[in-house]
Amino acid sequence: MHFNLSDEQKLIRNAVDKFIRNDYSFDARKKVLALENGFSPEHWRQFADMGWLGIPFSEDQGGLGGGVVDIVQVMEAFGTGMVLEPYLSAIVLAGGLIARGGSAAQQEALLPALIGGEKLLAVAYTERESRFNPADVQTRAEKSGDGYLISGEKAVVLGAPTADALIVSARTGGGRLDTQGISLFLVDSKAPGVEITGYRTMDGGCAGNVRLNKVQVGADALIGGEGAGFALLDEAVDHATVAACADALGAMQSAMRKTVEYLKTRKQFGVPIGSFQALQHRAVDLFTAVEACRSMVLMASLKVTDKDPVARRMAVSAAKQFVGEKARLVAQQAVQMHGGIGMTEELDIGHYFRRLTMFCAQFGTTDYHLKRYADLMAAAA
Amino acid sequence: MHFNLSDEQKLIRNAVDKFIRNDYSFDARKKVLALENGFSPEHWRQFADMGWLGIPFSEDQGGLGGGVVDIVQVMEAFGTGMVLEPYLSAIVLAGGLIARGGSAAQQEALLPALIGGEKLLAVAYTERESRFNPADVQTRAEKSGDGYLISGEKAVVLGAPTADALIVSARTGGGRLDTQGISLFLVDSKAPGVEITGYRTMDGGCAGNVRLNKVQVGADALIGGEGAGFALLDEAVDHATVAACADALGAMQSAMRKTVEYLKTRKQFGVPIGSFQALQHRAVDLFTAVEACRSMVLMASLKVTDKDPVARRMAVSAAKQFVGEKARLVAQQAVQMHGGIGMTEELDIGHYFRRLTMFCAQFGTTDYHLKRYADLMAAAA
Amino acid sequence: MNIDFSPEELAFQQEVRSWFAENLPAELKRKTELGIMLSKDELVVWQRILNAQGWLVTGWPKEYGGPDWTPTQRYIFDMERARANAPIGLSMGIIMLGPVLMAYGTQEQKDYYLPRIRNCEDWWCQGYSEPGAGSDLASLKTMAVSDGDDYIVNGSKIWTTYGHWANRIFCLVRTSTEGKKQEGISFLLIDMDTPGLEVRPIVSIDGEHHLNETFFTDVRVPKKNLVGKEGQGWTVAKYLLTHERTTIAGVADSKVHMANLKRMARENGANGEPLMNDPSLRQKLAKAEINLLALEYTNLRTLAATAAGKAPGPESSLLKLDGTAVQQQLSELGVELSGQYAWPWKADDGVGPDEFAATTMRYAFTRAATIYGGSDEVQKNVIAKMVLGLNFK
Amino acid sequence: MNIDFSPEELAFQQEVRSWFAENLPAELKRKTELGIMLSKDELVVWQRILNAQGWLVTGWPKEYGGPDWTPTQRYIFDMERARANAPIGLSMGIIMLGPVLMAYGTQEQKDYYLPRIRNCEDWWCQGYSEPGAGSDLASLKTMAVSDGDDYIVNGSKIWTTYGHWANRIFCLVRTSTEGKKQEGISFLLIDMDTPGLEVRPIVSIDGEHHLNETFFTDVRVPKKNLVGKEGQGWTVAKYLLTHERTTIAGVADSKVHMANLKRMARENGANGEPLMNDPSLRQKLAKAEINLLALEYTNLRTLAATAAGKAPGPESSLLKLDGTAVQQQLSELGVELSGQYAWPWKADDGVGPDEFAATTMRYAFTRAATIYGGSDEVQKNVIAKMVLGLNFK
Repeated sequence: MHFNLSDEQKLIRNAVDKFIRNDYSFDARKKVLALENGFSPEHWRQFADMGWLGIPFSEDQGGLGGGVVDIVQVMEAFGTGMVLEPYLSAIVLAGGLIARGGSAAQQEALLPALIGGEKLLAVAYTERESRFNPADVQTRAEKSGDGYLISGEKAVVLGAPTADALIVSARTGGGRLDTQGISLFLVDSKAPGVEITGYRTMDGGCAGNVRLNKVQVGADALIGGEGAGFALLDEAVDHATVAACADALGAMQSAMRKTVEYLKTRKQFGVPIGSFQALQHRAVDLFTAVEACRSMVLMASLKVTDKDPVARRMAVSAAKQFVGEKARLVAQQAVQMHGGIGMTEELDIGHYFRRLTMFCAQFGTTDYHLKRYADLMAAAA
Repeated sequence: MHFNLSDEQKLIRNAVDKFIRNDYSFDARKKVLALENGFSPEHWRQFADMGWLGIPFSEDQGGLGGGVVDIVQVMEAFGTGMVLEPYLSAIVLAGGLIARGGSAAQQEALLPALIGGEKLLAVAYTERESRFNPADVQTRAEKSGDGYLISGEKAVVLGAPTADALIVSARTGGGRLDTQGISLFLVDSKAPGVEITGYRTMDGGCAGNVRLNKVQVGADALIGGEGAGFALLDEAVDHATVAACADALGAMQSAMRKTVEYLKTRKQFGVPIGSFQALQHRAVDLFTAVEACRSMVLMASLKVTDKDPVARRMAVSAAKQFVGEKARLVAQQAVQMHGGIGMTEELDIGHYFRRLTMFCAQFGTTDYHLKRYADLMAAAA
Repeated sequence: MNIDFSPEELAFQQEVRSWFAENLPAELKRKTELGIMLSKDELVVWQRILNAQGWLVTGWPKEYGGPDWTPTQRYIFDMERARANAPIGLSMGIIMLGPVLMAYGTQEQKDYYLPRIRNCEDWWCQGYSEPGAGSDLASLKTMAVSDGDDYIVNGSKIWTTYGHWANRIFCLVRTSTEGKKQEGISFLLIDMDTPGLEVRPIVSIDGEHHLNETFFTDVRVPKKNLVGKEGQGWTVAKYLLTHERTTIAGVADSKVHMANLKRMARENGANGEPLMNDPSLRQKLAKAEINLLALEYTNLRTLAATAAGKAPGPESSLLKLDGTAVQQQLSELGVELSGQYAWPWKADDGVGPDEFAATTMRYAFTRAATIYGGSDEVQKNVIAKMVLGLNFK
Repeated sequence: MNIDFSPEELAFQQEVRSWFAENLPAELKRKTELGIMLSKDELVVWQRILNAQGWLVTGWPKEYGGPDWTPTQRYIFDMERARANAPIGLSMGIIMLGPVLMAYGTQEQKDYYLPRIRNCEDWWCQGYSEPGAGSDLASLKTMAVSDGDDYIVNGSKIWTTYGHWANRIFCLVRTSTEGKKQEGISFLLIDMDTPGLEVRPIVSIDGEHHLNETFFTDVRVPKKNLVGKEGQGWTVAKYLLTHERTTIAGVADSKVHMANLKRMARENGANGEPLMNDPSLRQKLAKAEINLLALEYTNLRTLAATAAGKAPGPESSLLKLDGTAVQQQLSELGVELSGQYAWPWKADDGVGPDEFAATTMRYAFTRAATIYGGSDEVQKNVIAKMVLGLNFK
């Protein structure tokens, strides 16, 4: 048993840390925020050049052959800098799904461009009233000639406005909540019948609503078997959830450290406010929260690859529940301890607050994952 | 709108406060604790002499004609002294049930002796797996001649060991959880087939398990209509719950005050520990908790007499949920802030802790009442 | 004890309720219900409607144009105002400056300013906080130096709420650096268009422009704009804190917020069922409603004491602590209910259900409730020392 | 990164598991599982069984009769011990005094006392705290005055856990009142049957006798019973605090407690259904299990660092804070699950389901977890100052 990073993992982490330090300061990030969709093509090219876009993909697929631990390193560092570019949605979620479940032809067609930074993907699986349950699918795909006609609406799809193609979940069978009968399709964002309404998200990124009106796709657009998309999708979302937890860990760590620094420098009533015991103890609460989250991200990164889907789901839900709860605590208290200045857009603390608030509602709220864990725990008895 | 006590209410409150001060000091209480069942016949006679046992009963019934507000005053004062005698179970719960639902003959037969302190009653409604739901009744009463034969088991009946007679809930119809088909019977504790196993409770009082083996009662033992006992029982338990909340309020107030005093006198590192801001703020949390509970007891005492059972239940559950949650906080933090000495039987703080812990599981836990309130709230929409 | 309103009070309640039903513009109602920020123009229009009815300056005595209501009537009015989804108004002039002028202002100041506040000719903002001061208000540094009939003011103020809408600002300034720091403070009225006064926006965590920083560079202010005596500013400012505050808990608005959240939970679904059918969500809503009920009764206790003429005690600290806790809990629930619709930021209508559109912004902005107006920490210090006697030197 | 144990470690785990299955007396297992207090005799019998196997003093090096395990082996052993529902032992001699003697004792002290601890001939208790001192340990007042070859000890100690079972006590006493208060403290071994030493019981909040107050009236102690030098007592006592502590979080026992709670929820019903079917109760259990999982991984991180030879950092404060929080959460859940069976106090068997019999006592006693051994408040002070650098003078 050991929890040390390999030399390669350390190299990647150091490189991303350096990027954040040199190219993604709070002021530099403001410029990205001002760009359309909060996306900087230069940064994305840089990520490609550094090989970061290839981390989750095997060397056969043209990637670096990294594992979850490598992705977690990148995401944690991205979290410290609140990176806006869609690494999570395009590389981890969509890319990971293709890497694990795409056909050889699909991988060949998509992955080099993804890894090279030339194309972006997004996964369109949530619907207006599906909340966070990937099995709740009302979008339908009907057989049509050799292929399918897809109709329906997807809501709040992360990274949709910048995606060249979407992975869309649609029913080829089964009832609204059945896990069986869900199929995944690759859909070109510019295909006739696809309409994307984009908007910015509270953390500065982008998302969109996707309307599909009789969108024709070929048989080769099907990812995985017909009606067997749920397992793939569920696994992909679980992997993305772990990555999101790592991102949150980085953001929490930064918010906590900056708050402790502020306590040391800000003076009121003639003394540093960090000399007030009530604030000291609250700072300790944040510190212990961050350390415990580090443990949970470690746990989830080791267990998300478990072959038993129940073990995987429980580990991921445990992590998301726990990190979500602590993220809210850290976000709220970082603002509270900064006082007025923490309430402004001028300081990074408010941005960490929004990043962490967004995280809490990503891939399932804290309560969603508590329920998911509890139900699996009771069934596993 | 005003929340002032009437002159009579003030007189009663002052008298009970005086009794606690003079006759129920912590040392005096220890002597009662050492008595069988934690019951002092002298105290009970004193309560009768002072008229306190007659408060909830109308003047027609031989009582003082007091209302909920009067009972709340007595109970709150009793809570400050952690009175052990079974006022709650015998007078408020059992007596209140007879006063509201007993026939004229039953009232005549029971109330004078109850008010005079010569007889004690208890309500046996909980069963081994009924938890806190008074509708969950498996004890059965079968017609037999003019009367009934009752068989079953009642669990953890408050005040059973000291009761001369029991009010027993039993099914004369309906399924296990039906509110219809529950009847209430008056059963002599010494009747053939009644077996009571008594024990002490964590707050120093007493309770018992009651086994009923073909206990024969006459038709005149039925309280209220056959099969219509639930409404009476539910109302009686709601009234007792409000009284228990008042008791808890008194106990919390005392625990909080004693803790604040301790913070002022106990020195560590050369200063009073009350000069540490973390403890100051926690003391404020206890203070605001007690004030908010005072509001909730006020609210419930005004609404428990609402003719609409839904409004009554919601008010009572809101109060029990809220006061239960704060009682746990105050109990735990009073011990924590006292440190080691708070963990001993020597100091009253540990006894307040147990009183409040007992309260949390009385007439339904905090979670039970949250669920009860939430379900009524959703249905009321 | 008696929780009921008198027949007269019930008739008053009915009158107010009917009036709001007839006079509140639909668009204002919609925006208030959804938690969407109003423009200054919208507020001014609305406040003039209220004023025409004589119901704008509800806390003012009759001689200054107030309706001369009892505390209970004011409470009922506030409940009905919130129940109607009518805006609360951002009335620094009405709530803050008006009572100060009545107590400390010269006759000339009262005659000039009070009607202008009532008629919404003036929009006042407050200049108390400074960048370096925070909760330690008395350490303020903005200087007013005497120069003949004027003061020359230099310094800066922060958190000037809606300062960009205001034409006047009331300020605490330092007129002396001698003695205790509280003693050198004066209360000064300043026109926002005076040369040397500059307002710079501060964008808040909800992405909106509510706040400002206000800079004073050799701003010349006539001495007749002093309220109270020179050096009396701290007393004047503190007067408001001990002033009766039966609405500081925000019960009226929280009750409406709660009702809106329950409606959201009934009218929106997840996985084929109304959100309200989810036991944990239902219990979270129930818990918030129970907390709010406790707050309401604490508020009623304070109101009853005030109506009986008792001097206000530490209740305002307690009501502020518990009241803001409820506001934050409700705003969190709004985000919870919004599900994935919590992500879109200031997105146009139609992205998702309308009632989710502003929940996240409201959540973010409500974090300020425990910071401004005396932070949680300051309130707890006050109660620890003043009420519990945990005061050691 | 690698979470797996090595094949050798797995074999060791299997060996330990089998041994417990074969050697733990059934009655001890039952009582431990139900949380019922054991007698001294029961513990001594059990510790002698462990010692015969060479597994009692697991943290001691080989030369003193320990098994010479790696930190990972000790961790595995502790997990298996708890999993088997074997008592943890109340081993002040084994965990506290043994390591102190090895580091600071004379050869004579080591030769005499260490075997007696191992063989359970001596039962040691600890005399640190005093009535007036509490968390401010260094302000202790019990005096040891030199008198020829002896000290004469006067004073009193409080919270002497199982002092009524002990035949010896190790004490911190004041041998000088000069200089810094830490500098006048010495570490002394005292026989409990020395004339002038008296033990008085303190009954705890759970109604049991675990604790005592110990009084010293002219108690004569030979100077050869001094451990370390005179005035070195504070250093000696602190040595234990920086000593490696991979089990301070109590993960092993909390995991077993958690498993027992889940079994309770499956095997007991309410209103015709298993308790586990209630969504909120199920989610409360889930939340506790998730918190415990976080604690376990923090513990594993510390273990991995210790196994890699890294010096222990602030982890022990963190592990103690989070570990005791989990213990308290679990003990609360025990009460919650017990329903109305939380009321009976020390009632005989058969009042309700056996597994509910001791839940309330356990809850009450577990409140001590955040008080003894450095209270929560002290741990937070330590982390604030030592780790976060919030240290101002």
